[in-house]
Amino acid sequence: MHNFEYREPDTLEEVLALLGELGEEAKIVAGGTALVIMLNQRLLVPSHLISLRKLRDIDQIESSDGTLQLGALATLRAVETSPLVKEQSPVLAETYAQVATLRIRNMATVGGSLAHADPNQDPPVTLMALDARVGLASANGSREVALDEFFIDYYETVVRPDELVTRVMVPRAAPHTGSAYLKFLPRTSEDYATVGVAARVSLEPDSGVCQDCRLVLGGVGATPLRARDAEDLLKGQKSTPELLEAVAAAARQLTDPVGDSRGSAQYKRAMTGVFVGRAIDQAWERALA
Amino acid sequence: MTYTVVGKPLGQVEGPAKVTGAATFTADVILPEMIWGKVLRSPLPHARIVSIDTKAAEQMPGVLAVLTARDLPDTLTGRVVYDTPVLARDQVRFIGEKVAVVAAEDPDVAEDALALIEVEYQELPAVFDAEEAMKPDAPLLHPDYRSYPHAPEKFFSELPNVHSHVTWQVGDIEEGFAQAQQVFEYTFTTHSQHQGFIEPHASVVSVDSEGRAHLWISNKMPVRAQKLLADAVELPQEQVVVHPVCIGGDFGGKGSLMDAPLCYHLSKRTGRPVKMVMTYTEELMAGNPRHPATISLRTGVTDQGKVVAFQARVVFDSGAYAGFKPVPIVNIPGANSAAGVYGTPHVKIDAYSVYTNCVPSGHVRAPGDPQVTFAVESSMELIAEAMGIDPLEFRKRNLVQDGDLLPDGHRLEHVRIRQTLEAAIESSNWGKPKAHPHVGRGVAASYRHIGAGEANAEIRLESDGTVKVITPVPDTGTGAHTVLQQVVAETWPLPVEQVQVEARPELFETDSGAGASRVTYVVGQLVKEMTEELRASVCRVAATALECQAEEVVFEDGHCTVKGSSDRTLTLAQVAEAGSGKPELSIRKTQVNRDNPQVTTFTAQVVELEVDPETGQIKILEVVTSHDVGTIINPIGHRGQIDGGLVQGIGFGMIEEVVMEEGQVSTLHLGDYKLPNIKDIPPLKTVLVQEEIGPAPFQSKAIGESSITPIAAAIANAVYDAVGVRFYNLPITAEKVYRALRERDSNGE
Amino acid sequence: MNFSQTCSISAGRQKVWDFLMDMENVSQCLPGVESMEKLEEDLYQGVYKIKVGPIALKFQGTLKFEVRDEQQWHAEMRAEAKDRRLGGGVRALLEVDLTEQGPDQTEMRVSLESHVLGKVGEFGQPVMRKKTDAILQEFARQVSERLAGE
Amino acid sequence: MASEKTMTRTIRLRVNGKEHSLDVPSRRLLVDCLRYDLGLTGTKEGCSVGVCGACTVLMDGQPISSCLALAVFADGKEIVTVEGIAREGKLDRVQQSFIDHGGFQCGSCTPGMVVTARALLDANPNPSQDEIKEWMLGNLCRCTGYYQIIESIQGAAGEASDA
Repeated sequence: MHNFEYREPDTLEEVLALLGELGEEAKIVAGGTALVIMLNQRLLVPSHLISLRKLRDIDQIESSDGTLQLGALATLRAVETSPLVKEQSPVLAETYAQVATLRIRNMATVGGSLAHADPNQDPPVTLMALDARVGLASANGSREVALDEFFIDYYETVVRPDELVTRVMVPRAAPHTGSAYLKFLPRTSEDYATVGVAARVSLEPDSGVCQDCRLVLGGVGATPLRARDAEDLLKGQKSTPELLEAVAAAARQLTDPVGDSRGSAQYKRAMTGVFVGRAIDQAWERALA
Repeated sequence: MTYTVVGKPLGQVEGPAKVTGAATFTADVILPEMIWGKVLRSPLPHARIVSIDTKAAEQMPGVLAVLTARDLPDTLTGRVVYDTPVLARDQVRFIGEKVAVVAAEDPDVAEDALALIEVEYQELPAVFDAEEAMKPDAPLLHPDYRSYPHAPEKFFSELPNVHSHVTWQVGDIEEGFAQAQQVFEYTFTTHSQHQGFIEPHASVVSVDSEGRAHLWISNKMPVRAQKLLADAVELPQEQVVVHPVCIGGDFGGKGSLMDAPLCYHLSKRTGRPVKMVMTYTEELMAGNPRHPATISLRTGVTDQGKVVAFQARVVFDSGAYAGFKPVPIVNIPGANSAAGVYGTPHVKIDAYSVYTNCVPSGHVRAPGDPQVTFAVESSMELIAEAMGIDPLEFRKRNLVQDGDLLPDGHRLEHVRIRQTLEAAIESSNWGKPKAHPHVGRGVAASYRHIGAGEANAEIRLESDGTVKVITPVPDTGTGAHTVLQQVVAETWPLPVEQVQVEARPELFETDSGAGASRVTYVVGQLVKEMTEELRASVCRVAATALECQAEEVVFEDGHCTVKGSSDRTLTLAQVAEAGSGKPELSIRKTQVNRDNPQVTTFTAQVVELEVDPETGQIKILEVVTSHDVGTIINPIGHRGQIDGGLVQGIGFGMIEEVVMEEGQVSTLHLGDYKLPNIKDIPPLKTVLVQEEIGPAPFQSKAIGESSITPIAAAIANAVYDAVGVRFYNLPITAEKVYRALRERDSNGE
Repeated sequence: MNFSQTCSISAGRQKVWDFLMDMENVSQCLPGVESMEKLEEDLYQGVYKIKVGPIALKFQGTLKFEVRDEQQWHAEMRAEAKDRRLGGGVRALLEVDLTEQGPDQTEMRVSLESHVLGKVGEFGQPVMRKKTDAILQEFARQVSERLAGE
Repeated sequence: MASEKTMTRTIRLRVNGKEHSLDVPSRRLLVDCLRYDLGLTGTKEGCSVGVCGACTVLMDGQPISSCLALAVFADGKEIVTVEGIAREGKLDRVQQSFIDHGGFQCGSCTPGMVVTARALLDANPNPSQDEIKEWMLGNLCRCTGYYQIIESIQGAAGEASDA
């Protein structure tokens, strides 16, 4: 690892002031699971690390007016095991539980995993399907960004160098809504997803048709991909094998995967279709329950 | 036979140290004033080194030495053939080859300095495929290989880049094919697998004021390492002192010097002890993974379904150097089991080991066996199907029998393949209805020799009355020391606690170390004989003290007593005192077993699995592993070898691959090179077909390199049974199954 | 890693050729070129920046015209550069072939063989591949836009 | 890139119940701090990327990868390493069970296994086989094939830590 200066401010204000001062020369570190590897591999050589580890009160998991609020410093494990999350959004707890291993989930944080913007991660896919929003703060104020406008490219987000992710807000789902996240692991049971698919389906109780839906694809593009065309095909419809085939085809169309040791680009594209169908089926079933 | 200590599930003698963190592995060795070495590796697969500028690195604060080949003696090293430079001299031959080394106070500083070394390369044409490398116009990696020390002249070849061509034969292959009515030809390929030990290679060297090199090294053959280091750095062998350490997993891969010569040169230069620990990335780009192989089979069969001729051409990708191969043929001995568990009268096997600009390959548990077994056990099914014979029946018609000659020259005794195979079938769901469509079952079988080699030991009665066995064989995790403890305790008999085993490689001058499924056999047998000898000496000393005949002395609860008079008794500590100074109470011996015993071991496995036809994903529902075993000395250790080898074999068959593209490894950490984890293991039934026949002590046999071998073939055969697609290469990944299914569907309809 | 892009440009072959033979134009069309200066005939030195998420690479090195074969409408450029901060490097060969499709229409095929060395080459291969492909695409787009616009 | 001086910080931490205050370079990994600054070499480094689990330690009671943590992260924290599992020379039930059931061979994954298994049994004294697998998922072992590790943990289940 190269040499850097480690700063560990006690308050959010100090963090933001430092960020404003150091800008791109500094990297923020929270859990460190992704950053420390890149430092160790010498892929990153920042002059400063600004640690969030002494900050208090931004690791809370709360609910207000039906909106789930995940503090940026909440660990993935805290979300996975939170009774509140399990009650309000079981799919979110299920998704966080599928990330890497217990050790990583004990270290990695909600905010860090979004800011890192690795397109192969699990939580952003589900969060996007749940219409999550991200709270950002800088010395000059704060703002909110919808998660489906948050990611720009591989490992790139709209977060400015002087900004910090402070929280994630997940609205309560409408009644008669079911959600699912499926992670395809063809190699070993602990890996990045070859494909991850999150589906959220809201049904009209009387007709049983899909009133609203979200379909988000992970690991098959530069960012998690929201498959809007596929969603449109599903809206107002009942689930049939033919429809699901068309939805899967629309989703496949959107993908632009990178081939790697988890599968070639063609395979990832093909598997997107398979898991879109399976995720919708599961979400649909849950919506009926 | 009934035994009191043999057969007991004793925990490893190293257990308390290992579960508390007290056990010392090489990387745990911390010496006063110790510094760290880090290497700069070649980014190119084949190039001439034009210049190396180390000035800036040398001037960096905290840097104590920077060395290139120009600073070292012009030596080559290797486990048998010396073909590998300590640092690349003039030329690099693979991506990851060591070019320069830095020593610094701190490993981070050493890494900082590496970035300041400027190397100018001139690229040379490279070859990345063994078959291509054998063609007439291929670039030559080692034009001078015939002059390398210990290059086996007998196996030289005229083919480009082939450094060893070995032929094994039984009968007359032409005659065999003349007898055959049908001839079948198939080609299979297998890939590179890393040993996957959790401890990466580490070395520590401290050169003392008398110029002696003290060596700590993750090497399972420490006495050999002493000789190799001495040669590599041009020291007399007795100037190298190897200190014992625990080895954090071997699986065949830890027999080389790795960074030890560099530690020596840095230590000599700086006057400080030097430690080098490879990162796992270095392991994956420059370790010594399993040889990729291309296996072409030609099988002659009579109309009655009898295999009469079997010819195999096996091409191993040796990578850029052959120095990781530990056998005198400098080839992969497992190739001689390419004819499988069949008693084919006419066999010819040609194995070529070929230089390429890839990562140098080395030995991995049962070297060569999983590769050729995948080929032969797939081909048996293909042939059976083509001839309309049930594959199991076809196998049974051709099984090897007592008195058959193996290609390696062994005439077999006590062959129990039939029982082993039948036990596997009977314990599985073979022939029963299947729970789901796309469920398949596959079987495969293999054999493994019990290894030969040289054993050394010292055994003595200590003053506290314990019997101590001193061995040069280190603990690599297999429980060898526990087995030796049990052998001594049983032979004597003594309570196990009264027997201690200690690894002291520095006390011996030669030894084969651990490996090749040899330790229980060659070391166990020697220690058993020495135990009897020491016991006789103890009896004589005790008899004098007890005033009786030596024959009258008996051992009970660790005491020696005059037979029939329980009041006339001595503790062993008292005997030791009485015999103090007597040379016969400390025995030291060497024994060489040149040949593998005629008795071998057989394995048969049945895999039941389910394929998801939409994704190609394979889920193993059950594995039955059946083993031909003798007396089991330690059931915990014995089972551990079966379980661990099996999961490693599943990794080889469907999960693991060191992926290389033009010599560049892309699976460079354990997040990309995946090892099977605790959730990936299948339900397992182990069947032991036991008979007290074996060459090792108490009629025991080897087990360490058995279960890894047939599993990949059994998986391939089960996938075929499940979905009807046949695989000619490994690993069988979900994606390959998916593609094969799509291809079949698009061709078929 | 090998890449190729083919595009159709609304300009005559000679015009496209002349445009591409001017390194000034090439460097303007290649996203990431920060500076480019001529050292001698057909030899340039420059700085090239590329960002893969948080990893910012700054390559310094040379670009050399190795082949200008106007008869075959074929050119080759070789780039060799290093990143000093991360201790990595890149070696690349860019080939351009032009085919006449009409008096004012030319097909341009660019192919790139590149080797990313060092840490980024080791750990970032899949994403680097994607990035390089995007750069080549952008290069082809820029060339055809600039020429069509004239 | 290579700065002239290494930046250091003073950290205070409790390791296996003992207070330490030490100056560490800001780039020092926790695994190296434990092994080389404090001499606790029981914790092993395997993969260096948080995958293999050999470097597992407990930070405030939770298993973490000490190869992914900077030493400065441990400031003010309570760390337990494998050396802190046995108490007063007496092996913990988990440790004894790993010996009795063959839960290790070479021993290089064992420190991480023991620490992780101890944390499991503290959180869930009677885990099911699936719960064991889920919890231990991130600890790789190449020797045993895991079957005897599962049995070792089952063998130690049922009671709280002896300590």
